[in-house]
Amino acid sequence: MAKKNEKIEYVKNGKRVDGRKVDELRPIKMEVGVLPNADGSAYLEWGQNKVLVGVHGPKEALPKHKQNPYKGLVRFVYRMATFSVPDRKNPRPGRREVEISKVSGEALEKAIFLENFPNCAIDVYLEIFDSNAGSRAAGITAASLAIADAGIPMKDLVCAVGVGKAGGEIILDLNKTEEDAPDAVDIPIAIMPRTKEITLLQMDGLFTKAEWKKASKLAFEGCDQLKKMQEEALRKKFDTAEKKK
Amino acid sequence: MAKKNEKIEYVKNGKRVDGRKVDELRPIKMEVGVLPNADGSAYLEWGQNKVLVGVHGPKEALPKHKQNPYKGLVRFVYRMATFSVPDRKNPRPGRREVEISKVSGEALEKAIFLENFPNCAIDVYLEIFDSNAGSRAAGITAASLAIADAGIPMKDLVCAVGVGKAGGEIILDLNKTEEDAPDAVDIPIAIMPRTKEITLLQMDGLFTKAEWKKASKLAFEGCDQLKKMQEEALRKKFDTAEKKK
Amino acid sequence: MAKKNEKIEYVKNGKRVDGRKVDELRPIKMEVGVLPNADGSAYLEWGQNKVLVGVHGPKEALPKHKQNPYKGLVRFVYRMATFSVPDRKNPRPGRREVEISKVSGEALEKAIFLENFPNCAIDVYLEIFDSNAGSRAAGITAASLAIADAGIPMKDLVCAVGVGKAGGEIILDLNKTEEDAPDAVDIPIAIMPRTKEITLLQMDGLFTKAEWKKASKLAFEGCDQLKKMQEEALRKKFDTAEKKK
Amino acid sequence: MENILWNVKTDKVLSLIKEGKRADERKLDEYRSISITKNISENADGSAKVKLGDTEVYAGVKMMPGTPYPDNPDQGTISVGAELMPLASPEFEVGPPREKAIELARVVDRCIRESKTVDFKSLCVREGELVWIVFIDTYVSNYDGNAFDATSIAALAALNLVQIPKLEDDKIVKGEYTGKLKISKQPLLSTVAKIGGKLVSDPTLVEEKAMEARFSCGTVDDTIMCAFQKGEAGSFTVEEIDECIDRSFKNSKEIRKLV
Amino acid sequence: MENILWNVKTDKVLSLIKEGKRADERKLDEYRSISITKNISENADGSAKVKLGDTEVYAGVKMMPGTPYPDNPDQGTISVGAELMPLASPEFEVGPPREKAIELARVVDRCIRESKTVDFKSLCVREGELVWIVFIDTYVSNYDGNAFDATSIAALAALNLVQIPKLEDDKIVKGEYTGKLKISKQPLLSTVAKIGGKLVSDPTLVEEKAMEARFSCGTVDDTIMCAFQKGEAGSFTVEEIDECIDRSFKNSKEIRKLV
Amino acid sequence: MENILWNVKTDKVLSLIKEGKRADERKLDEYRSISITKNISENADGSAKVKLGDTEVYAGVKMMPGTPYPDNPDQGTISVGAELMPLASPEFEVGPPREKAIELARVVDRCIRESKTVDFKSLCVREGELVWIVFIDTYVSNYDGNAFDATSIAALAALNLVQIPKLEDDKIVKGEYTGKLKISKQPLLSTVAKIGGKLVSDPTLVEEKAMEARFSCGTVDDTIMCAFQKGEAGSFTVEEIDECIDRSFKNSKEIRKLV
Repeated sequence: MAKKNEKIEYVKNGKRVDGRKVDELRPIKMEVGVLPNADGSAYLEWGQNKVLVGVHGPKEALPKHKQNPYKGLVRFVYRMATFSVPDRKNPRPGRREVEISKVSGEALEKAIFLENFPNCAIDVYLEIFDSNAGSRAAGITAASLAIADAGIPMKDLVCAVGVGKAGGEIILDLNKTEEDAPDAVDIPIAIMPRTKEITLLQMDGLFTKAEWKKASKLAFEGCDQLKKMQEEALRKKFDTAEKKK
Repeated sequence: MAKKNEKIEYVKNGKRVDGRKVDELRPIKMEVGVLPNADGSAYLEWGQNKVLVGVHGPKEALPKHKQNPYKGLVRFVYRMATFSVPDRKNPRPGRREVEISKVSGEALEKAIFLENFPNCAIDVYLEIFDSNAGSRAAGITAASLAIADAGIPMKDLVCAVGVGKAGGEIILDLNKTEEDAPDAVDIPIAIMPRTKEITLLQMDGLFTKAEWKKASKLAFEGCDQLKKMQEEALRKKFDTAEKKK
Repeated sequence: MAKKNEKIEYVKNGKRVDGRKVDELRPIKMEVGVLPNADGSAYLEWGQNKVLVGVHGPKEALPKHKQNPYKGLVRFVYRMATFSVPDRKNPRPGRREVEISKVSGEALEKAIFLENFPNCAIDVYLEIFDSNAGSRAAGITAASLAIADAGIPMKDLVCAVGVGKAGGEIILDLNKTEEDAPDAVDIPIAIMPRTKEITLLQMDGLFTKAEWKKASKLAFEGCDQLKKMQEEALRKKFDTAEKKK
Repeated sequence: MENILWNVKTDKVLSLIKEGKRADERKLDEYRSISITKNISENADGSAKVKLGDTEVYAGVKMMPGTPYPDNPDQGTISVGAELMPLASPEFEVGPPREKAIELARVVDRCIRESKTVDFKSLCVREGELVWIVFIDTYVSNYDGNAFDATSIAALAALNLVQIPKLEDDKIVKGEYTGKLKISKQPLLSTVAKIGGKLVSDPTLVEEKAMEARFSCGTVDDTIMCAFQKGEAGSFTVEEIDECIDRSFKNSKEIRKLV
Repeated sequence: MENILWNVKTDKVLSLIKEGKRADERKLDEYRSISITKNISENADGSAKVKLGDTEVYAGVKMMPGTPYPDNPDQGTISVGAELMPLASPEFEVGPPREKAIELARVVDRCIRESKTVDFKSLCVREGELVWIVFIDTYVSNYDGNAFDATSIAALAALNLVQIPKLEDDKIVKGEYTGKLKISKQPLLSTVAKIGGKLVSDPTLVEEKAMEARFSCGTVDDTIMCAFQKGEAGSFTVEEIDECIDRSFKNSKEIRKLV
Repeated sequence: MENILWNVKTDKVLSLIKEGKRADERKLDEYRSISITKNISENADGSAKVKLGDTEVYAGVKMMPGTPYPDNPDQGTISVGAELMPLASPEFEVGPPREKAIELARVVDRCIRESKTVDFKSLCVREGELVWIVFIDTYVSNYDGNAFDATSIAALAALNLVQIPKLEDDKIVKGEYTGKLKISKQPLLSTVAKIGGKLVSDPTLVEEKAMEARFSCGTVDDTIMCAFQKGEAGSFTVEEIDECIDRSFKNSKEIRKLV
């Protein structure tokens, strides 16, 4: 962790603290269909972040009084393993996990043909086993894959990424050192790339509108890259499945 | 707060520490119909105490196995805001709040024609935003108003007041300084004034029967005053409603 | 409590620290039918351990989705009173109590004709009021009596005892001093004596297979003694009931 | 479910009480027999079991060192817990204490606390740093009415037996004691149920099912009261309360001889 | 249960909004009237009640001494709580805060925290040992939509009134204060609902029932933003977000005059 | 719901096992293949993922400074947690650990603790003041039976990799370590299911659905046992237990080579 009073140059000769360009994502690895007992699943490594997602459903939503007769529910559970953070996390879910679960589920709803599944629930369970800034974006990106893997009809994949500021520079996909900058701004954003719709948007820090304009452009570009990786991961699973036949 | 070892004269020349007479209530302000979304509501200031009450119902009692086929239920929730007391209160309800909720609900039941509402519940929610001795009496007095405001048929209003002892004197409506007297006795009491029935009675402290005789007389007199104020508050709301027509 | 570094001879001239022989049980007192409101009950003193058990049922298992249409459920609740241990126990049940409840219930199931009670539950509630090693064995032994007292048909009584090692010696029914030996091994075991079936078996400590052979033999002998006491206690209750007629 | 059976039973109770009679032939102001078993747990610092008719309560006390409240740096305190065990009645559930058990614990706590029978200053070990907390935990193991009085008797009986543990380096030395805890008064609750308009002392479970209201009065001795608690949906007149108070003095005087 | 009634109401809202109109005759970017009552609790160190149309929020602040986080030994902190009171709507339940209330509290917390309006270093009493924790607790007592803005206004109004309690031996001296807490900026949330494809500021309850998505933007002043929060299942285009941001600057500028 | 499907499957398992066969063609005393992935989390002080057939468990260890128990002022301790993730099976629920997960955690804890593979005295930093607590947390991410063995293997594999964090002023210096935690023994659980009267090692989920009883034996090496746990409603004869013990020694010997 960067000492907050230390003077760091967050971009020097076009390179960031970890050698990336301002619009460059950390290394990402995606794998689909990793959990035999889930209807759909994905494992994603994004820099140091490691995310496992499983999807159960669509299935009847219980208890009954929570059912919606017009469309299915997305119930998203985001959790962090005790050992996934620098200090041991309390095993009980905290308020941060509750909020992230809520907005992450909302970020996925629009991409799913929920009207096909009245009275049903789609349960998305996500566990972070290692983290270093950007775990909610990694989670949404992985969850979108797992939902597709479950064969649930979708209008588009959902891609999510962090964008923001460190040392006065607008950069894509902040890592922990950058998030700890004295002037850091962190903006997790989820996008349906085909229609360019934003389904998650949060912000921490002090930011001007001009900076936002620059940052949002970076975010859309990053999500285009992510979508290609997602498609590649789904294709790979499909090819493997074909070969097994 | 009075230091417990300090020698205080709790009644001097017929005047108490805050200038009141022994049988005098603190200044009280009552307002009815303050919450648009509740079926009935009241806001009450009693000395420094500030109480907001809302009533929902009568409505079907759920879960079903809690229903009583012969009469309605009163479900009373007494809560204190974190900032309503000298030290910050834990936001989670404590055992004191649970007990007060129970006895306050019981104090109101007899005044309501509950037999008119089989299988139903009347939910009374009360929040104390500021306090200084006597919040449960203030709460019951306000709740009775809110129930009347909800148009629920009642045999009588319920009035509640604290009565007790400080510095050897039997006094009406103790404030915090008096409650902190070394020999303090605090007796919250709720009364249906028309029939002179006691529906709540608790006591803390050391007291003789002779003292109780004197105290109970003060309490009945205090409740007669309260009833007049309650009726005035209800009339005011009715008048205002009439004028709007 | 024995200091762990102190050199204790756990068996000296054939006698243990409390004067017992290696295969001798502590003094045991059993009484059946002690709780008027329970369908069956028992009170048991075993050395310093004091156990009260009550049984309710068989009755319809609720909530309904927990019902098994083929056989009844045993729901076992093991709890320790706050004052039953050297340090005050937190009134909330801990993980130890949850585990003991689970395995104790499982230890009793095979002895009961549960197939006679589809969709039903047999609730066993047990409270330890005083303890000194061996409370779960005492509890299972007492619970078996209470179930018999409730008139629930059983294939056999269940007897349970602790067996293990202290100071290198294989001994029956360890007390607290023995359980605190540096090399202590504690093996709670439950047996259906007629068919010699083991229905509970746990172990803490370092043990060889040869030692287990010796220990299991001791356990079976101990359970034979326990069964006689259980039968005696049931007979006594039956005789008393007869006399009252 | 069992409503019909209870209705038959409570109808019977009501018709008897209207004639001034009770199912168990007691007078309206009469208590059931009381038996007290002392020292029911060696791990407790004081303990007792009380039977009031078929109502049975176990009580145990543990003294634990703790830090004082900032407001009262020279005082220890007491804490009363009450559990209505699922054992005691098919109506009680497993789980965290419900409002009934919380009310029971708090009323018994107030009766002991306000009587000042335990001198909180005597519980101070080192001002501002270390005081004794006297945990009094009670368990209703068979419920046949009047848990208030039975629990109050059990708590007091256990308290009367408390030995103060020895401290070394501010930690308890297991099994060693420095003397008895001083209990200067004998506060007890005494409860009256109002049934069919009559006042009935020490109600049984079926009487409680028939009662409109309940009033408990704690007394310290023959003249001083230390607690009131009215419960349930019914009401009392002030004359009825006065009668309840008189009975409490009378009945607790008798019970005090047994504790 | 009430679905049919709500459907009728939301259909009405939708058809009005398609014509650029609202049931209460406001313009799409217009706020309801706001009234602020200051000092609603003497026990609080600062407090206020805010009415935004029929949405009502009580807020109170308590400053409490505590130990700093090891990472920031020279800094105090703030904590924001939010409760959707059962009073406020028949749809809210008694019990621990659900995800709606948790989201509300956390977004209001971020808006204040990230604005740096409270200098956490100024909350340090003794580095590594004692700092102030500023507890801002809010209660929605009547819910007619847009709890985010109403709660943010109430929290800021209460914060602006906070007096710092006097400390003696690291304990608070009740009723004595050493001065006002310095609040250097006036951060406020401003929320837009997307309804039938249109952007609608300060939505009422029935408008929220009809909305697809919600976006709140926190602003510190006329040029700096300090928080975003998008909610609900719908989406926004980047152009819509830009429009929401512009409205937030404009609307919060007006509200800032009242706080 | 799925009962009928399970009944068909377990009937099949039972009829196969009566002939000494298994659905996956294993022998009755044979394990599924095991694969171990080390260091699956950089934030953990040691971590591993284990696959036992299709049963998958993540384990991570965090060492945290804490205060010792008064009884053992010169000893640290371990703590084992286990979570049956909702991911792992549609039958597992979100929420606090149920009795199944608690039993799993406690048995794995006892197997490690009683083996004395971690010397608790070596975890002491300053007697009576500061010791290490070794938190071993495990997550079952896909459940196809025999969580006991898979979790025990994962916990041990993670423990074998633990680096001791550097302390400065009694606080952890992030990312710096002073050496490896000494693990002197390799305790492992080995589980046998009794199905149709036969003993079946390393049961799959469908075999567990058909089993009457389960017995797990922890072994430290080729001659010493450190834990027993019998589970489920069925019973074992003492001869069957002896056979289970023999198998545990044999099977754990093989697994020990992989960890």
